Amino acid sequence: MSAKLTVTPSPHIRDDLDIKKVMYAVVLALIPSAIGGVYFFGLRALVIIVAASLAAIATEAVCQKAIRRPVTISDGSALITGILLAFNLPPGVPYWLPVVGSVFAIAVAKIPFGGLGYNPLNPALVGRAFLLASWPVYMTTTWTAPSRGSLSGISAITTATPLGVFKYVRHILDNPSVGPDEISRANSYLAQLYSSASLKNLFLGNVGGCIGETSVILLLIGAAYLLIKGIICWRIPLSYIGTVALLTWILGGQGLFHGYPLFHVLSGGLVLGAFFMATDMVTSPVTPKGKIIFGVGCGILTSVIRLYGGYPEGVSYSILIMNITVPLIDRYTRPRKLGEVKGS
Amino acid sequence: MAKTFRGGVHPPEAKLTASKPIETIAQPDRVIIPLSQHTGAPSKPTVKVGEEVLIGSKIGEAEGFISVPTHSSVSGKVKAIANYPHPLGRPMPAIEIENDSRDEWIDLSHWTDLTNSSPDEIRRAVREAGIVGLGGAAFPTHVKLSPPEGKTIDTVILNGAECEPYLTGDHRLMLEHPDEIIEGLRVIMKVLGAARGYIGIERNKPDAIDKMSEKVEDEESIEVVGLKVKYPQGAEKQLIKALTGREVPCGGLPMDVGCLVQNVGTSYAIWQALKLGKPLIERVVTVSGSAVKSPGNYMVRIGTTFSHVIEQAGGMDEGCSKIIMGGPMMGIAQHTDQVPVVKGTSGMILLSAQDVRIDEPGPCLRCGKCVDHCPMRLVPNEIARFVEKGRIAEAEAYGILDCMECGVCAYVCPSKINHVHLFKIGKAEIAQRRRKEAGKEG
Amino acid sequence: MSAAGEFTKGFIKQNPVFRIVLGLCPTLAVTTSLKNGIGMGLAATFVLVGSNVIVSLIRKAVPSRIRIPCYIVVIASFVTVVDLVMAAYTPQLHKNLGIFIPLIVVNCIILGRAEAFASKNSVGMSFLDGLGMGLGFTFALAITASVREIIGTGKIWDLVVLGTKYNPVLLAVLSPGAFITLGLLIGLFNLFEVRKEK
Amino acid sequence: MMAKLVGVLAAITFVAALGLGFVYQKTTPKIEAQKRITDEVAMRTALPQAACGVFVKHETDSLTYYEGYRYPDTTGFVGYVVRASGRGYSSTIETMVGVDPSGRITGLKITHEQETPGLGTRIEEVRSTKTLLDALKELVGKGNPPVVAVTIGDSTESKCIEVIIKEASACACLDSLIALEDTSKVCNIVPRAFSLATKDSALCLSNPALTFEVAKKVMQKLREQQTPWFLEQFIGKSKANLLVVAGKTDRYIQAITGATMSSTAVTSSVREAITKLERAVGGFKEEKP
Repeated sequence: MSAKLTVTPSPHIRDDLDIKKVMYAVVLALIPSAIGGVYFFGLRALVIIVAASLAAIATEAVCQKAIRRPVTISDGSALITGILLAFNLPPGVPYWLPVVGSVFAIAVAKIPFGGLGYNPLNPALVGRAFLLASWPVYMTTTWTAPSRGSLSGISAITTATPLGVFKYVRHILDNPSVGPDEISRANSYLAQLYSSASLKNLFLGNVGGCIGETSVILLLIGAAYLLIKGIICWRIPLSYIGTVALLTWILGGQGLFHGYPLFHVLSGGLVLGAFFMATDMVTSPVTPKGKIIFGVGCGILTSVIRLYGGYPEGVSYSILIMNITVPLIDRYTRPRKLGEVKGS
Repeated sequence: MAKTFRGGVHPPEAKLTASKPIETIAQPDRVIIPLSQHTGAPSKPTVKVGEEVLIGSKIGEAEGFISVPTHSSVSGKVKAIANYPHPLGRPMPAIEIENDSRDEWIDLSHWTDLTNSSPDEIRRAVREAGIVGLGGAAFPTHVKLSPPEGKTIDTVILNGAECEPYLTGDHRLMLEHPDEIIEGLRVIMKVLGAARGYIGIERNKPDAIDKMSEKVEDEESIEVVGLKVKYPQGAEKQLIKALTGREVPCGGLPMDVGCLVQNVGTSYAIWQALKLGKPLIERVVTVSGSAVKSPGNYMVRIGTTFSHVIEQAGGMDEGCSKIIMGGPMMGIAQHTDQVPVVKGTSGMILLSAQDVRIDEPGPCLRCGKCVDHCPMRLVPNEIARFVEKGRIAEAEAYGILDCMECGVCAYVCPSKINHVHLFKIGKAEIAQRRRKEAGKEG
Repeated sequence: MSAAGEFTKGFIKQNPVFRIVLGLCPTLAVTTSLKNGIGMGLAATFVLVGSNVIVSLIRKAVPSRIRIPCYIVVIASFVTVVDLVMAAYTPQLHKNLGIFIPLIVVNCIILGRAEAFASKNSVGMSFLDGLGMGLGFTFALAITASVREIIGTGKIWDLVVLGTKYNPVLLAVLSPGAFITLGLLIGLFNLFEVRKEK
Repeated sequence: MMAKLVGVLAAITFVAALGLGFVYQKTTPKIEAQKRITDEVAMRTALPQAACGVFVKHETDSLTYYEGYRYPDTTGFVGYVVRASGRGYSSTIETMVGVDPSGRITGLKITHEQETPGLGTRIEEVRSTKTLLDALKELVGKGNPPVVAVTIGDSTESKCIEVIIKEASACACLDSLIALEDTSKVCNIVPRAFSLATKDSALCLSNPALTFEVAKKVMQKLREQQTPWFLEQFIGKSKANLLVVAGKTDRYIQAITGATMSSTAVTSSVREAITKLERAVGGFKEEKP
């Protein structure tokens, strides 16, 4: 009889998946887009990604040391925060910006709430919101055109990102006091945005935008990996993107049902947000129904911000706002227990 | 599409012993027969130290309705009645009998086949034979066979799912004793007046499905159904849902939806008791795992110590660091191999050190895997949090009492939180509070 | 408690903002600059001292059934005086503080001290209590405002402290910045108090 | 009992009323004076060409507007100043708008607003984050700021400029001097204001035209440095361009970051005021082609 037997409560076998594997799978899934970002926007993008990541990791270590908790930087969650924050920055920002953003994300939005698992808001998005509120000039004007394309994906328009152009066009068309030539110019912009060449550029990532958000195809490759590995589920991304498509189709044009949903789905940070940020486990609902409600809520907010709000893009704020509703959603969408009778 | 329920997981099956026929092992020198091997009141010893007993001699009498008698599994002399290690953890009263190796049964020569007698008689015989559910819960079978006034049972389900990894005892039993099992099912159906019988078997046992199907080919009332390979397919409520689509109400019993579930092993034991008059003194135990030399399925006398069984199975590897009674999902880790095999011992799994992981639980990531996979469709992460914070009332409101501790949530949890452990604590606390309240009122 | 104790308790031990968490509306709203913070703090201190003294004076004459309306009249009068005087002599500050000067009326600290202290204590003690609490409030506003102004503009009291190259963290002077700063400051205060108790 | 309650309450109220009446009487003239100065400064900032001139008040049924003159003797008509007010996020925003005879905005000054601190209030704060002194210091390296104020104070006779220096931004003053195209005055101020090295200063004095150019460049530099400058964006725009957009475009007004409602309130109120003014003065003169 061997000396020692281990006595632990059941179950005695566990699935292989652990926190680290979850986190590094997400990191892996983000790598294609990171490479894409560097390809499109040059080495600057790489420096920003690395700076944000290192700053996030270092901040986590320092904070945990300061409050005398075990240092858990190896779990990879800070790394994800850093990468996602960098993905949400325009490529032209000064190098200190991602660092400050990461520090804020970890030191204010994550650690004070109890660290991984307890933060009510997605730290990367809090970091972005912080940067946007603090340095709006850097965050809204430092777009750079990708090395092989133009800022809007259309060579004739060079002033703004696709959603920026869309916002401008909508302002013109909604305003009664602008002249006819202005309106015809706006309409020609719109036609170009919806052209197949523009959509192709959006799909490939050949447009201006934040470092990690432009290339839909690369994001989808990463997302497919996560879906297959079972780390994210389809509910949030599908309901999110579906809602945006539906609402922009109904409300996105002049008159009802004249919008162009494909443009809205492909442009901006929707795909990045839907697959990688709205699905952040800690800050999204756990129940199946709750996930759908969460996705639809994000979709409604994003569409409303894009179509009627002050900003051209609304993905980050939508997700942040919906993050706050998660405890409520979870509470009211508890699944029906097996054998539970409604109303009992 | 194989029939199934929603949720659950598919852990590695590890059915190492599926092709190993049931072997009878050499008898031990002594047996330790606990007086409590079933749900309900322990039985009361009816023998004294020094008394000679035979195989099948009643050595403990049932106490109350939810209780069964205990029988000797060897012939020999009662050595002691004292507290002995018990696989459920704490030492419990047991009767130690020294084996005289004569292997002498009580007199069964005048036994008459009871399979066709009246329901009441059958129930009594089943009880007298000390039969309990052999799937693991060990609930006295005669109680299940006696539905209260007003409850009719129309469907009897034989559980041959054997969804726990490693375990193959039921599988072998179905291959080797199909007729007896089916005969047992017929008796149960007759006792209850049930019109329909199902035998549910997971699809990873195609030979068993074939064999059983072949045997009930001409029988209209009995159907063998292949089930999706998924844990916990063999859990009562999930099995009923998969086979009949009925949902056992929360806090209710299968009989509330007209169903009765019995393990195939139990059915076999019923047949043996009624046809041959043999009380339950032995059972099939799967000995498996990475640290056992020759894994296999063994017919083991109740009361045999684990160490003896393991020895008979070729002994254990040096590196064995965990012995589990039952399957790896719901089984109980033993701190010694001196515990006896009881009626609920479906297997013993011996794991070597590299298979035993002690995970530090991390923070809950709220990934929702436990919610997705919970076969009872609970929200394990929330309930676990409530228990941790001592918010027992909320845990109860979230359905902690509906949890059957199948371990799926803990299995899938990437943070390695042991929900089941917390639920057990929470349930114990609720029980304690209820007792206190009852005490106050009384 | 000694007179000195009544005076000093408002600074740290019973600081109205950091410890009792009262008067948050002005704390969050006007602490965008040190000037505003101190202006608000002093205005509130004046009202607090004045109302404490008057309430203490009339405490025996006022029947308890109408004490609240009486206190409110006293407080509101002082607030109106402050409002008018500031509009006349410090127009810029008055403009910056805006609606929050009239809102001193509903500052919980003031009615709280009138009800909890001045109505039960002598004039002298009430004066000291009001002054201590008011200065404690000013102190809290000043700290919050300093942090926000330095981080949010790189300056303090119009003096550049973080250099001309500093890129101010605009968020700090926005409303979310107020919540974040105050939250972190209260956290720090509690941390120190806890460590001190140990 | 009741009588006592009423009596006490009445007594307290009476004493309070007396005290308040006294304070009110003392402070009212001062407050009104403040308001007059605010208005005066606002008008001169809105119409810098008339910074040293006079304003003539006109009242119609629905509109009060002023005609601004370059010189103190109502000669040299340069434009109008009109009051506009719109409902912002948390208050009514009141502004003074300067409009030149062709209908283009010459300047804008907020006279009253109580928007949220940090967002809406930054309509003005952003402009004042860099005062002339800061900007000059940056431009010329080591400067001696007090010199600027003293110098400008010394070199101007007219009262109005003193007011401007004290109450409004110094930029408006320099702007108005340039607008006056009074090279000699500018040349006197600029070298010392910028604390140029002595040889540069001598150069400036010897070359008024060059100095004037330098002053213009300085002003331009100031503007560039102060983006986003919400109020600055109005200058030179006509009614048709008053539209708040979020995108980057030089034709329209950009929102104060995050304060779209305040921005829209200002622009639409200004547009409305100009429309009314146009009607009141019988249309603007067409710009020379």
